[in-house]
Amino acid sequence: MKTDIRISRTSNAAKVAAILAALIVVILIAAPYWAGRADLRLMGEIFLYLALASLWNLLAGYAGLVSVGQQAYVGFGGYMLFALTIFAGLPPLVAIALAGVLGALISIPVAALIFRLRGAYFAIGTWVMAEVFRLSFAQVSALGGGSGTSLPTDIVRSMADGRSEREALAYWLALGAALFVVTTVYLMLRSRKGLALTAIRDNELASASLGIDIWRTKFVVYVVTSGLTAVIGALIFLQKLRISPDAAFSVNDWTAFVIFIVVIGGIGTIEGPIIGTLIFFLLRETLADLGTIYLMVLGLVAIVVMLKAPQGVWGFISQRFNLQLFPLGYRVERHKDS
Amino acid sequence: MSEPILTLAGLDAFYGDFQALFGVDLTVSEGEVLAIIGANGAGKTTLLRSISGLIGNKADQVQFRGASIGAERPDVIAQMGLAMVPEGRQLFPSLSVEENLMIGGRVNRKGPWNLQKVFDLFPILEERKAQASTSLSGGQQQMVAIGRALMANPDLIMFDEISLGLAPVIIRDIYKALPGIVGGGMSAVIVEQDITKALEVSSRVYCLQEGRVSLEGKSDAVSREDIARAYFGVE
Amino acid sequence: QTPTLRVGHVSPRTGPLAGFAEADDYVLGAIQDHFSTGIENNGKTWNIEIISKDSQSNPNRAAEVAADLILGDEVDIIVAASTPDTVNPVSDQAEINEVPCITTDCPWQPYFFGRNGVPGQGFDYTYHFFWGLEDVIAAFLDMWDSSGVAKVVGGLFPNDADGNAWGDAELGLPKPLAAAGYDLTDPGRYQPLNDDFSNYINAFKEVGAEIVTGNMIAPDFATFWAQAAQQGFNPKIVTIGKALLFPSVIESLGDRGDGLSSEVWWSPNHPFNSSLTGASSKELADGYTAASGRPWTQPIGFKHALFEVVADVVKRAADLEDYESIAAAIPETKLDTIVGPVDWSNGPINNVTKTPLVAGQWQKEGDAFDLKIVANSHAPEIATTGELRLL
Amino acid sequence: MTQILQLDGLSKAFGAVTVADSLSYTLKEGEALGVLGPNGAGKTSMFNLITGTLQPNSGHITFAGEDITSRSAAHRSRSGIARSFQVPQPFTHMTVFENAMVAATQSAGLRGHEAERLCIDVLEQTELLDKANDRAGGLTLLNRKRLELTRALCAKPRLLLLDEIAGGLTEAECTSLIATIKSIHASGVSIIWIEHVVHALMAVVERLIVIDFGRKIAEGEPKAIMDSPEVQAIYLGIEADV
Amino acid sequence: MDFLNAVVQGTLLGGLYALFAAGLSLIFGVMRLVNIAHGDLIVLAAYLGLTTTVVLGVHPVVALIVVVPAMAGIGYCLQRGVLNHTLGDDILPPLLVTFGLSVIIQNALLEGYSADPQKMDAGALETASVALGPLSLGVLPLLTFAIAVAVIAGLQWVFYRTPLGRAFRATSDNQDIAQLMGLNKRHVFGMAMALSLAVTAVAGILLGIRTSFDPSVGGGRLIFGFEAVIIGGLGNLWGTLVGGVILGVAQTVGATINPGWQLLAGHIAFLVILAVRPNGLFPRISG
Ligand SMILES: Nc1ncnc2c1ncn2[C@@H]1O[C@H](COP(=O)(O)OP(=O)(O)OP(=O)(O)O)[C@@H](O)[C@H]1O
Ligand SMILES: Nc1ncnc2c1ncn2[C@@H]1O[C@H](COP(=O)(O)OP(=O)(O)OP(=O)(O)O)[C@@H](O)[C@H]1O
Ligand SMILES: [Mg+2]
Ligand SMILES: [Mg+2]
Repeated sequence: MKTDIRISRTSNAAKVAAILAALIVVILIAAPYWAGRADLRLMGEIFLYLALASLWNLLAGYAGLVSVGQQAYVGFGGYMLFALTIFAGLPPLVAIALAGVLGALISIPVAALIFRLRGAYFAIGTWVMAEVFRLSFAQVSALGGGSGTSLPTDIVRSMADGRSEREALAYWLALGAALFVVTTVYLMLRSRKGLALTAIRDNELASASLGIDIWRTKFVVYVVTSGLTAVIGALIFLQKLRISPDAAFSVNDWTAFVIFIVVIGGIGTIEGPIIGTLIFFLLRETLADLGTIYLMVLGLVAIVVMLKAPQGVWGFISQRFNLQLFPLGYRVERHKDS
Repeated sequence: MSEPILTLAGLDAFYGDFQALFGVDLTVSEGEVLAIIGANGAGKTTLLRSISGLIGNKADQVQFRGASIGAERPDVIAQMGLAMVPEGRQLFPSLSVEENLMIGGRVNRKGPWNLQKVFDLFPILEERKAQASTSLSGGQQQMVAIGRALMANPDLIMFDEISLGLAPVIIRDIYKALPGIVGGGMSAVIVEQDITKALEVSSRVYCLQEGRVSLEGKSDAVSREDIARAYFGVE
Repeated sequence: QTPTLRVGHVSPRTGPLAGFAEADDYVLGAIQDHFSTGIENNGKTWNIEIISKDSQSNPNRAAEVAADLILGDEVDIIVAASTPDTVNPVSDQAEINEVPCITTDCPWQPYFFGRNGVPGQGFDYTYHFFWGLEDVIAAFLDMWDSSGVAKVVGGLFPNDADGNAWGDAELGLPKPLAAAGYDLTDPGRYQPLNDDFSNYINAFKEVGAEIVTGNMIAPDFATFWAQAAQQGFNPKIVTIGKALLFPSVIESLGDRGDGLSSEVWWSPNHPFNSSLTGASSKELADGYTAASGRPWTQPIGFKHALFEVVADVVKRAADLEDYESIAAAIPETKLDTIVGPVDWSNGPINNVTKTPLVAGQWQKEGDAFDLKIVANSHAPEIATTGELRLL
Repeated sequence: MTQILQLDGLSKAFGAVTVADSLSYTLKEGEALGVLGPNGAGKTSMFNLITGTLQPNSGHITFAGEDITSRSAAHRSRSGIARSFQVPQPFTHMTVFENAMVAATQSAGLRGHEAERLCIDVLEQTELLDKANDRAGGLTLLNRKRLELTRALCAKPRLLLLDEIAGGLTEAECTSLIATIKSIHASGVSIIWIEHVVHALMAVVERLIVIDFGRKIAEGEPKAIMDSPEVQAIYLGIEADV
Repeated sequence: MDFLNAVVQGTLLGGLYALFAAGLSLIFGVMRLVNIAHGDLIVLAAYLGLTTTVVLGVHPVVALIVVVPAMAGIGYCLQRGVLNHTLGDDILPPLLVTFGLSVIIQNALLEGYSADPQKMDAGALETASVALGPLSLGVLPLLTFAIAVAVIAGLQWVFYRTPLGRAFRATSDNQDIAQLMGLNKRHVFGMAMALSLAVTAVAGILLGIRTSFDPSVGGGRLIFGFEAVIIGGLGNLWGTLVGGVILGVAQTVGATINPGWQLLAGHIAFLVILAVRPNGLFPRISG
């Protein structure tokens, strides 16, 4: 008898999940044909938050870079969209892509500075950085300074002819961005780089001794995340039509809520941000009209989850049922051949 | 043999899902000096951490003076009269020598030990009392660590790797002070790599191997071969 | 069966701008009562449903809830009030989603230019009524001219929508002040929630400013005003927009609130009546005080007027089923409201019409402060109720 | 034989504690060197210096002709230095196989099936294949030590640093470990092995150095070293008639 | 003269920042806790002070007698009831929990006190000034600075001269071993938070006298507090004072160049210092 050893990187649950996911994606792509305008817009927003959450999760949950300053890139992306369309006359789609590239570029010097800080210092450093971004853009009077500016309607109208085409396009862009981000994160984590990231998260000492350049790995993740975050920022402000420093660099809207989503859903898992986004929007849609009470409930949920289930909802489920919908690991399978 | 002051019954200990101790049974009698030996990673430190409460256990797995303390908080256990001289000294770097000693006296138990007594035992410390504890030599630091534990006037004192990293002369000094410490009826548990020394100062010895007791006996009765076998599992 | 017309309403009920919306419940309650019998349009009665949402004083959130109202609740008309941070994002959403929109309570320059409006072209669906910076300047000059103080003015403008508009070299205060012979010292735009105004105070002291003006939020003004006293700067007139609108702010300043001045867009003494209820300004204000136990505030009149305009548009629109038709009815409005006439045909720029503005001073009477109207030459129909006193 | 590693006047101190004191020696390509010394002598610290987890206060390290004194730990690992940790440092949330894959992909730079193949082979050799899918955090101490060796081997090292991997093994396990290390050695890998289980060490190494207080106090042929009274006194605690 | 005035006023402003930061510095030093809710707790203290002055009709400074113990009590309960459960190697749990607290405090204040700006009336103290050569200095800022120095000296004394301070330092050095000395770390941390919030009470009252406040102003103040702590170096209280002064002076000097740069100048000073010395100017322990 000889044993034949195979390495498998998937599971039955994951296969089922993948088929389901494909189905859902098809349904979602068709949404402009079956959903109302409001649903379309809400879903668009959900996708953009999902993308932000997945990116922050990659940064904090995998690379251990707990940033409370990602709003710097959301706002930067938004402002780049406005600047590139208004001043350079670029079509919005080109401007969005370029905003990503510029976001990645600007994150390089930022990283060089804040990577000197660790842990809590790093978190606060990123926050100060975002404030510097906010205050700097507030000084740019061509972009409205502290008052902000609106995206001229011609530019928006130039994207597609007619209101419903435009809304469908905006929706597809958001859906596409979310799919792209989740897939990128998934593929990245399955790659060699991903293995390195997971290893770093577990044990930096051992990682360095096994040939992983910790600084570079984190740096790459930071730059990629920042670039993609800027793209999402551009998409967000394409929806909002108006930008101002306070809105663009809002720590609550673009970072605190995102952290909330990731931690509630389960940090350090791909599924976590997805679940967290759904929970967040469920709360928001049912309670937001309560104003202060809604925000207090949100704060309370954050505290209770952190104290009672720090691994988040998905962490809890996957531990309970040993479930992984996005398998990242390797399984060694032995088949006995006679 | 007199009453046991400390009894371990089937003690298990875990670091996350890694089990470091497996059903350890052990007793320490009133006034006795017990030695625990074993290879690196055998679980000696884990054992002492479990007793002192730094690792949580089931309540009845550790009994101290008749009370089940397995699940107690470490500060409560310290108040009950159990002190530890940790592995690697672990002085408080932000505290001066004197402050390190004084913080040991916080539990405020009655007994023979006070600042002056500790200075009498280790006169060099009195000269250095205002100095930062990190500026002392390794041996002096070990003296502070011992003095700090004594300040609590414990009924049972535990030493983890009492001579680790110390020069032979200093080891000799420390061991010279030992009878003066445990002489007054205090019980002691000593974890020691140096088997000769361990057997010399103790009345009984336990050997741990991979988290299990592999040997138990009177110190003057165990043979080198027994120990070698218990140490490495060498047949 | 009576059809329903939905009106969306966005205002900052919570957050730092919440003072502007504190009378919302009262005003909306009264309006809803009034609308309960429906409005007649082309011989048919329509139910009016008002759906109000909170912008949380956050422009992001304002855009979001506006979109919710438009897309989710499918409102037929959307209205908004209180500062550019609420008005502009809501108007932008309305414009792009092609929903008729009426707004107020924000000077027209930050509304129009802040949205990148092009003079002569304007907007298709969004209309605004309020006053403009030229009016506030005129009212201030009117007040200052009569006071006899030196014509040296210190300007305090934050780097926010209002501050940038007020301080704008072309469209804001500087030019007209210079034309009127005033010497304005403007050190630059500070960031809101500033902790220290020493450099402003120093600059004002150096030029010997006797008048201080600007547009601030209340916390910043309080910081400035205390520091001015500490650093020995004692101007004779302090006229500040926005921060000094609300009695609660003045009260929180204690004795130092006495004699501060600001623009007055509406007061119980305005000689206008509601086109809906017929109530006078005084009756509306007293009604609020009776209902809430709080002193009247200026936004009450404008919030009420907003719905007066809505009702009027609803009555006149050729076809309420058609948003284009509703939008077309807005610029044709000619209505005397509780804040004065609203008539887009005589606005200063496309999509904008203006209401009268006067200047007032907070004066302590017994224990309470009263906002006295002290200068009215540009709107003589609004009677003065007091004399300007120097600080 | 060419030399693969050279330590040159390496010194390192933590405050008052000196862990390396002008440490110098050379290792020839393919040689197996044993390191002895009492607890706290600075043996593990020496490994930390060689692998780059610690930076020396002074001195130089040359590996395969390159001065690596100021290179990163990652660089050193990729250029062929692998180690096992005395206190095992598994990636606790990953499986045993994934632990091995980290070494094969990151350090050895292998990809895809090639990496997987290597890991399987090494796991078979270190008798961990049965545990390949277990989370490393749940392994017993013995298996953690095996995992240390596995990872080091999956890095395809030219120089293998072993820190007390025989401690706590049964006789039979020890024998098979010795065989494993001998075969690694036979394949041309240079080895430095810190071990308190002297007989295991003696079975493999060709040369021995003894360290105390960070200083090299003896070097030479294993048998001769073990018999020297100085080593007996310091290391075995057999005090020569005080 | 402009410049001199800017430096002097900036120094006094720094006193206020140091006061915001002193409580943060204390808990950051003792238990590595990043308290996002600190700014909102300052505002809470201001509201408590306001209520006290209104209900009892006393001067805000007298209100300290009520507010300081009240905040200390809140701090102790908060730490033992909630925050102790979040401490560990991971910085996320305390970050998220204190963020949650911050949202709750802000909105509870909004429910209770509405968004109206409030101010505490300290009478003549608010506007009194003394002349110093060509400069005119407010008594209140001078008093604030003096109180900041006194508070920091007091904290320093507690920290280095009392058994409680010994317990703080020991627990901060090594929690496990401190427990072996009979210190209940939960209680020690509770006391640290109580002390921190007692300082917050002072900061809150002074803030409420200096300027008007509403429930939302806490967050903006918080970041200066963090910057002062980090510039000064982890756990170094005098360093925190220096950090506050550096921020204050950077802001006022920046403002004389262009008022728009006031806040920016402070942040940039912070980043420059970090670029040069990532552990702050005077680190007590490398962190
Ligand atoms: N914090 C920890 N987390 C995980 N495992 C640990 C931890 N501390 C110790 N261990 C493991 O528990 C086992 C027992 O360790 P312990 O420190 O008790 O051994 P020891 O007998 O004191 O060894 P030494 O002689 O090296 O001090 C070892 O395998 C060690 O790796
Ligand atoms: N990072 C560090 N900071 C301070 N002291 C350290 C550090 N690392 C090691 N030491 C000290 O250096 C000395 C040498 O330690 P090392 O681990 O190198 O000893 P070793 O020879 O490997 O001993 P063992 O046989 O017990 O493993 C010890 O006293 C140890 O406490
Ligand atoms: Mg140990
Ligand atoms: Mg070692």
